Amino acid sequence: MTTLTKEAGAPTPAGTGPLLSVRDLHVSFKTEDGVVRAVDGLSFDLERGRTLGIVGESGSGKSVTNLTVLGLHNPMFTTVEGEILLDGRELTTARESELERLRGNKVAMIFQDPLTALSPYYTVGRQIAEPYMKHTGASKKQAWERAVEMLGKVGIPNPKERAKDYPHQFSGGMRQRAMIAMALVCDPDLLIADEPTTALDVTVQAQILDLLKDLQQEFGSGIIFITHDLGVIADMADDIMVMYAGGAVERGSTDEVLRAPRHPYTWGLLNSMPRLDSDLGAPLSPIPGAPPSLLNPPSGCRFHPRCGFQERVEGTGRCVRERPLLAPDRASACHLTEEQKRTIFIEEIKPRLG
Amino acid sequence: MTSPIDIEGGGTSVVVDGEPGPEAKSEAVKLEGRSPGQLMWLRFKRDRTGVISAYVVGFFFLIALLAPLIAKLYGKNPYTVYADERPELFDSAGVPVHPNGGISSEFWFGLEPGNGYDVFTKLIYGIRTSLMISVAVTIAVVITGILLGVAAGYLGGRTDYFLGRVIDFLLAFPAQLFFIASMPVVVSLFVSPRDETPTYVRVVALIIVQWFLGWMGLGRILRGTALALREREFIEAARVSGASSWRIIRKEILPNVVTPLLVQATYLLPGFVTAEAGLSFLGVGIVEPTPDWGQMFSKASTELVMQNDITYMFFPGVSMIIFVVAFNLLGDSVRDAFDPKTAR
Amino acid sequence: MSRGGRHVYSALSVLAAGALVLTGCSKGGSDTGTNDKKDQQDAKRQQASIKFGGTADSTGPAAPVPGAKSGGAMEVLQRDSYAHLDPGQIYVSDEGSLATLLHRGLTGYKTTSNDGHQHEVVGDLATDSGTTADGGKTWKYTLKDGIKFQDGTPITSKDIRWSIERLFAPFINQGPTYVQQWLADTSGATYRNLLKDGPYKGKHLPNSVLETPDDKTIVFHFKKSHPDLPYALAMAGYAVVSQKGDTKERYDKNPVVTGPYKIQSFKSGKSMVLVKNPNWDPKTDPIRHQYVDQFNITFNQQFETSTKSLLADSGADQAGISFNNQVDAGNLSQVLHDPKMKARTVSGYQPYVGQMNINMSHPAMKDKTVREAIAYALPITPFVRAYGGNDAMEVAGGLISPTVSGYDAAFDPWGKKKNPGGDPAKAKALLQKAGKLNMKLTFGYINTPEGQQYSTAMAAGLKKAGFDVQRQEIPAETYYDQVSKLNNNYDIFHTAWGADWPSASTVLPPLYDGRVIADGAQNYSQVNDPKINSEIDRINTITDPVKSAAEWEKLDQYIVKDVVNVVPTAYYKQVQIAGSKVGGLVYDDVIGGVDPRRLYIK
Amino acid sequence: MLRFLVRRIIGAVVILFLLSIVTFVLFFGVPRDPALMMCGKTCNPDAIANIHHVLGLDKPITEQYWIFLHNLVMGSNQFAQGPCPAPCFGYSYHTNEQVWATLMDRLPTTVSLTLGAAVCFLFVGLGTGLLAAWRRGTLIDKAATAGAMVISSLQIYFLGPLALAILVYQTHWFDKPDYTDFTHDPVSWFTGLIIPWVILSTIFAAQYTRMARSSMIEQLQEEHVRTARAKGMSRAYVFFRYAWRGSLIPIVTIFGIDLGSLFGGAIITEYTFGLPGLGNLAVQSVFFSDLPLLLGVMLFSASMILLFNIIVDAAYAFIDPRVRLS
Repeated sequence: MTTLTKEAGAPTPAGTGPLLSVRDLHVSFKTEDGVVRAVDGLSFDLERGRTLGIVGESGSGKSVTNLTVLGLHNPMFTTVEGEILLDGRELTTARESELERLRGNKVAMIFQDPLTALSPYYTVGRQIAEPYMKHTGASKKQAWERAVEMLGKVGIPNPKERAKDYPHQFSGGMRQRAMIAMALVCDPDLLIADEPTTALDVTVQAQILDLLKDLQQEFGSGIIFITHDLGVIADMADDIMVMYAGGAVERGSTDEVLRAPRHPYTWGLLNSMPRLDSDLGAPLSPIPGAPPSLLNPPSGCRFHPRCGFQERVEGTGRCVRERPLLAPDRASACHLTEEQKRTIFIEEIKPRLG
Repeated sequence: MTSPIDIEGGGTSVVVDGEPGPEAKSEAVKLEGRSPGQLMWLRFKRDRTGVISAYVVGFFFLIALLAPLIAKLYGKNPYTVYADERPELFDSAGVPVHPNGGISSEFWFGLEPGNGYDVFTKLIYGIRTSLMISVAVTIAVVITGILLGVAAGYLGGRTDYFLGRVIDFLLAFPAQLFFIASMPVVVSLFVSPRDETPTYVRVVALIIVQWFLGWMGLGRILRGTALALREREFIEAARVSGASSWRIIRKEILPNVVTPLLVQATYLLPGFVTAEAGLSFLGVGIVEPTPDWGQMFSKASTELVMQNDITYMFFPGVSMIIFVVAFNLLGDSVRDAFDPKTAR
Repeated sequence: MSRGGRHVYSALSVLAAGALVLTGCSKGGSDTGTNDKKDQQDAKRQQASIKFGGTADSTGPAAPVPGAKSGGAMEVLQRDSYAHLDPGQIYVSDEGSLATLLHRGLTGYKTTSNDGHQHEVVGDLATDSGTTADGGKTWKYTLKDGIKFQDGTPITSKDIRWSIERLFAPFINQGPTYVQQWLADTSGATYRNLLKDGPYKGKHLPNSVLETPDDKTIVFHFKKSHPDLPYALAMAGYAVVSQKGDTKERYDKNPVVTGPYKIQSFKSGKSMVLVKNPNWDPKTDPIRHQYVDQFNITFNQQFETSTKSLLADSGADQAGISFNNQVDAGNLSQVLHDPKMKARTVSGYQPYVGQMNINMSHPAMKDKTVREAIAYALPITPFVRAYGGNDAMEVAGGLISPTVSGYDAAFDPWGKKKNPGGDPAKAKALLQKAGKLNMKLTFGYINTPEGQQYSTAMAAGLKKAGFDVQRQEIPAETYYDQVSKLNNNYDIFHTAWGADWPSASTVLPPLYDGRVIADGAQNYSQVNDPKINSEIDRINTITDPVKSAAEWEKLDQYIVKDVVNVVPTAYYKQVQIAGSKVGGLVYDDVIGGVDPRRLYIK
Repeated sequence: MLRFLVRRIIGAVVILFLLSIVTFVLFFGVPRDPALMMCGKTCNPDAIANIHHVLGLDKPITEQYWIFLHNLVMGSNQFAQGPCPAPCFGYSYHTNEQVWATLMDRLPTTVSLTLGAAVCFLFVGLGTGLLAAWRRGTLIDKAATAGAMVISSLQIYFLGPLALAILVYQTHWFDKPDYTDFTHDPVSWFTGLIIPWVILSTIFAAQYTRMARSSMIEQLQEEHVRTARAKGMSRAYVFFRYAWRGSLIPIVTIFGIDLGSLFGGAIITEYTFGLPGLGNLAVQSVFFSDLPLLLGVMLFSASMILLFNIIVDAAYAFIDPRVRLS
């Protein structure tokens, strides 16, 4: 069994490359209705100690990407192509036993709904202690103490007693704290938080986000933060990747993406957000149309059926014919020129945002 | 105070899409522009097992429907006592003397030990009787399930409580024992013991008895569905807009329970077929000479058959296995077509 | 087991068999057509005429069974547990067989041959079979010396009187009622009015009816002549009950016995052990033996099980037997075709005769030509088939069974023995002659699997002859009640009747005497023919049983051939088997099964 | 727990009470008369009236019912056949045996049949179901699924006689099934029941295979199971600790229902094999219009169903900590 030290898990030039590097990832499912291309050519990097926010509608492939990182997809119905490198180690071809050693250890995950994500049949303490025992070889007693310690760390009052409780005896926020304790019990390098606050009410949401930030300070993990809530992402993330229909459409630092978005989809997202200081009468403008079917995705730019800026692109029907590529670093996958993007945002979008 | 968004400042966080859910399971969304019924039909048509099963089941219903015609073409009927018509084919106890149950080019499925009925016509008429009864029970159960289940779920309160207790009570009945105990009673409700019991009386009695203890499962499911629907916004809206309960049930609830109803009915029917056969097997259902699937099993389990030539057994046995398997597969397919998420 | 039905009770046995063992009574067996020889042999078997014995015949001990040895325990495999042990409640065959070992009455049947076919009625507790000076109105019996109950108390005429009087009590409702009715000179159940609560409230029958002048003498006074009393008193139902030991209803489980064996233990539904009764004195008993030390009876042995055990012939089952179980239909042909096994079997007739009644009260049935058409048309094969083929049923000619005194094997007026399938052509011609072609004929049938089977086929046969047959089902357990109602709907319906004693006096008068037509009576065909009535009266006064047997047979032929109110269908047969160490194995025609009294262990 | 039991038992008693009324009414709805069957050869209206009186059938139905209830709770010394301690269902019309004694006499057969078969079908059925779920999508899974589909569609009234015909009548390899008391002769007990066990458990096992498989697969898609995998727990651990625990609820529910109804008398099985258990007793009581016996069997069977309902509900509390008994 591997140890939890970071050095041991990094045979490649350690600490130099990104913690997680995803290259040209394709994930598709076989369903009864046909093949669903859930992720279609996705690439991104995550550095240690940084937080990457992934935004997008349901079905845009955010969660699938991250389940694939952990190898939790069902191998019978799923095809994975491309590279996922964790500390330089290739995960798509890794053996199951190797993945098992990584999961909960180097890579941990926090799920959206802590009520369904925690087993109702076992105590919270046991569920936290389990991965610790497995990955560190600790005794039952040690693992239990560790679980109690972790519960204390995530702010559960009287952790000694509460560890013996079952998840249904916890409140929603406490459950999510327990979930976080479970994820961090082995000091993971990479923490994937899949909409960790969506199921919580707003006050608790803030507490959890604060907790996550504090813990990141303490443990130095890299975090992938998945959400469709732009407010949350602004608070949490260092970088943002916007996903649409299985691919990334815009990438950049949080500041850049939120202040000067360059993709019509991102504009749409921002547009559809209500604001406290806007006029009461001002209507929200949701993105027209519905998310595309990934069984039979639109040709060219996946967003073109819902995009209001197609005709400004040079070359008629280019959006329909040609899929725009996403350049590395700060970039957006759109056929509009950089100049157009900037002017359209400043002249047409920003005023509407107020 | 939450999520201070630095760009615009002071905006509350927003949920981009209404209903968050696991992305992988959203195929339904992708077949946009089609009604649920069309979607179901499309999915069903793609399910080869389901389609084959549907053909097999259809074949059985066709046989049942056309039994008199088939028998006419074949030139025999299930009532001719060949043991007396053609005594040379039988011994004195009524066992066909030729091997394999007397199968020949003349009697395709052989002859029934005992009175020597023609097995082929007896089987197709038997399927006809059994299916007729089971379809009637299913229809009765579905109607009762809708009426009582939806009433309990939608009206709630005292009605719901009362119906719930009734269901509890009926579920505690030893069902089979109740069937055999009540069959003579129900038969006697229709005829005085002095008169002939026409076959249809036994048929009606079988339908009533099975219906009486058959509707609770469906009733519970529909109650659950109606209960859930009652809380939904569009029902709320209809209620606020002053629609009557009856109208809401008819226009809003019923269309929404069609799915579970169809799935359940597909599972119920083969159950009723086997239960009806069980009663006839025990001797309280359909009796000789009326052809019936279960009555054939009863005949097949006599020593006359078991001791001498078991060929006869296989005709009701194998045909029923095929029917039940096909119907169950069909049921699975219908369920999957409606609700592709369910694991199989 | 009793197939068909002697009365309501037997109809139920059939039903019970159907319910308890799926296959218990549902026939089977493929006779291969080589059984004709056996059938002819059986045809020769018949009851020789029975006479009433005097003092010499009635003196014990019984003639020893050739080769018999004493000692050993015999295993008895029975299907049904005994429901009744109180003599007053015993009527059916299972308990009747057992009663031959336990109970004694004033008279009994002595076998005068070693094959079970010849009998005479002798005095059992009494010194002779009874004496009458006035043609059967007054009967006098004298008790033997040295007869005792199992507890050692001597049997006196008071006990006999008690035994008769208690039959009038309401709780006695299963046994025969002949003597009660004769004493009260009435039919039906009104005899109970003679002594409403039996002797239990201190009342007794007047001396003008039943007289016990001293401890040894009993005198029966009847208003009418009843020459059959010696027969009647030989029934287990009239065996003696201890006045001192009478526990009323509870006597049924634990009777005080008088026979060669007493009950050591009885676990109802499980087992019973019979051991020798030391207070039985062989010198007083001309009928019974006491060879076996002990009978171990186990119940719930289905026909298949008992047959299988006895066929296997190993261990304790070598000395195994069943008093009443038959060889099951499934094993029958195998057993009969293997000479080694066949040697261990006995076969014979049950006392029942099946008959198709034609309802004479229906106007349409009053036409004799129509009745003749029915008689010609009716196929017997369906009936034989439904109950297991030629091994289980034999096509009948007359109404008197081969086990009854007076049977005539040659009588076959409708050619059924030759052509059991019926003669639809002849019938159709008759029907045409009567101008009744396609007349409606309502056929009431018993709703058992067998009844459903044979009635369907019989109806098909009758249809061929030009009848428009309407089958009506009748629930099995009320079958006999329904068909014995005067205003029933049925033109034809099948019944079976067994003689209570081997004289046609228990067959023809109850079934065909036109003056006993009543709701619930057994004149099912409701025939009221002056000649039948007068003949019954005439023959009933004949005190010589041999002479009367011949006269009954003549009446039988008149009824079947000339009145045609009934069509005989079949005689019920059975085969029984025992282990290889069982000696004295005899099929007794009167008992209708193995004779338990003669058994010994080789 | 105690309060739960008390409440449930009261509920069960109410249901049994109602059921006894229904049975009573049902019986009097039948146009048959037990007296006709006890009447003997020389039956006539007087004799029938007499039997009615002896059996108490001449009293009004409400009074008869009241007597029945009274005897059930208090026992009775009023019976001609002898004393009848509580729970007294009276004496059978047909056999004159105490009904309760008859039930207890038949019970071992039914219990032997049920328990033996239950052990078989639980192990075989669940084992196959788990294997199929574990190897989901493989040939094993497909074979098990298809096999279970076909076998569970078989009927005992076909499979039973078929087995009898082949194994008993045609080849004589086995004796006809019969019940021997275990304490009397364990070997005969086993050999006499082996065919019914195998046949009954084959059909049930197939149903349990299907149920275990689909229930496991459903559980394996639960989010908390995914969480456990994400924690790095091995597939086997997750399978047997997490998914299995969740699958227990439906399995225990169905198992309880099955046991309850089997203990109340496996009618068709016992009838097919001619086993002298409660199921056959039930058929018998119906055919003989034996009211005391019918009531006895009916209430006994229903009690079994209700008892196992309570046991199942209590079992939920042990399986699922969320369930609180109150």
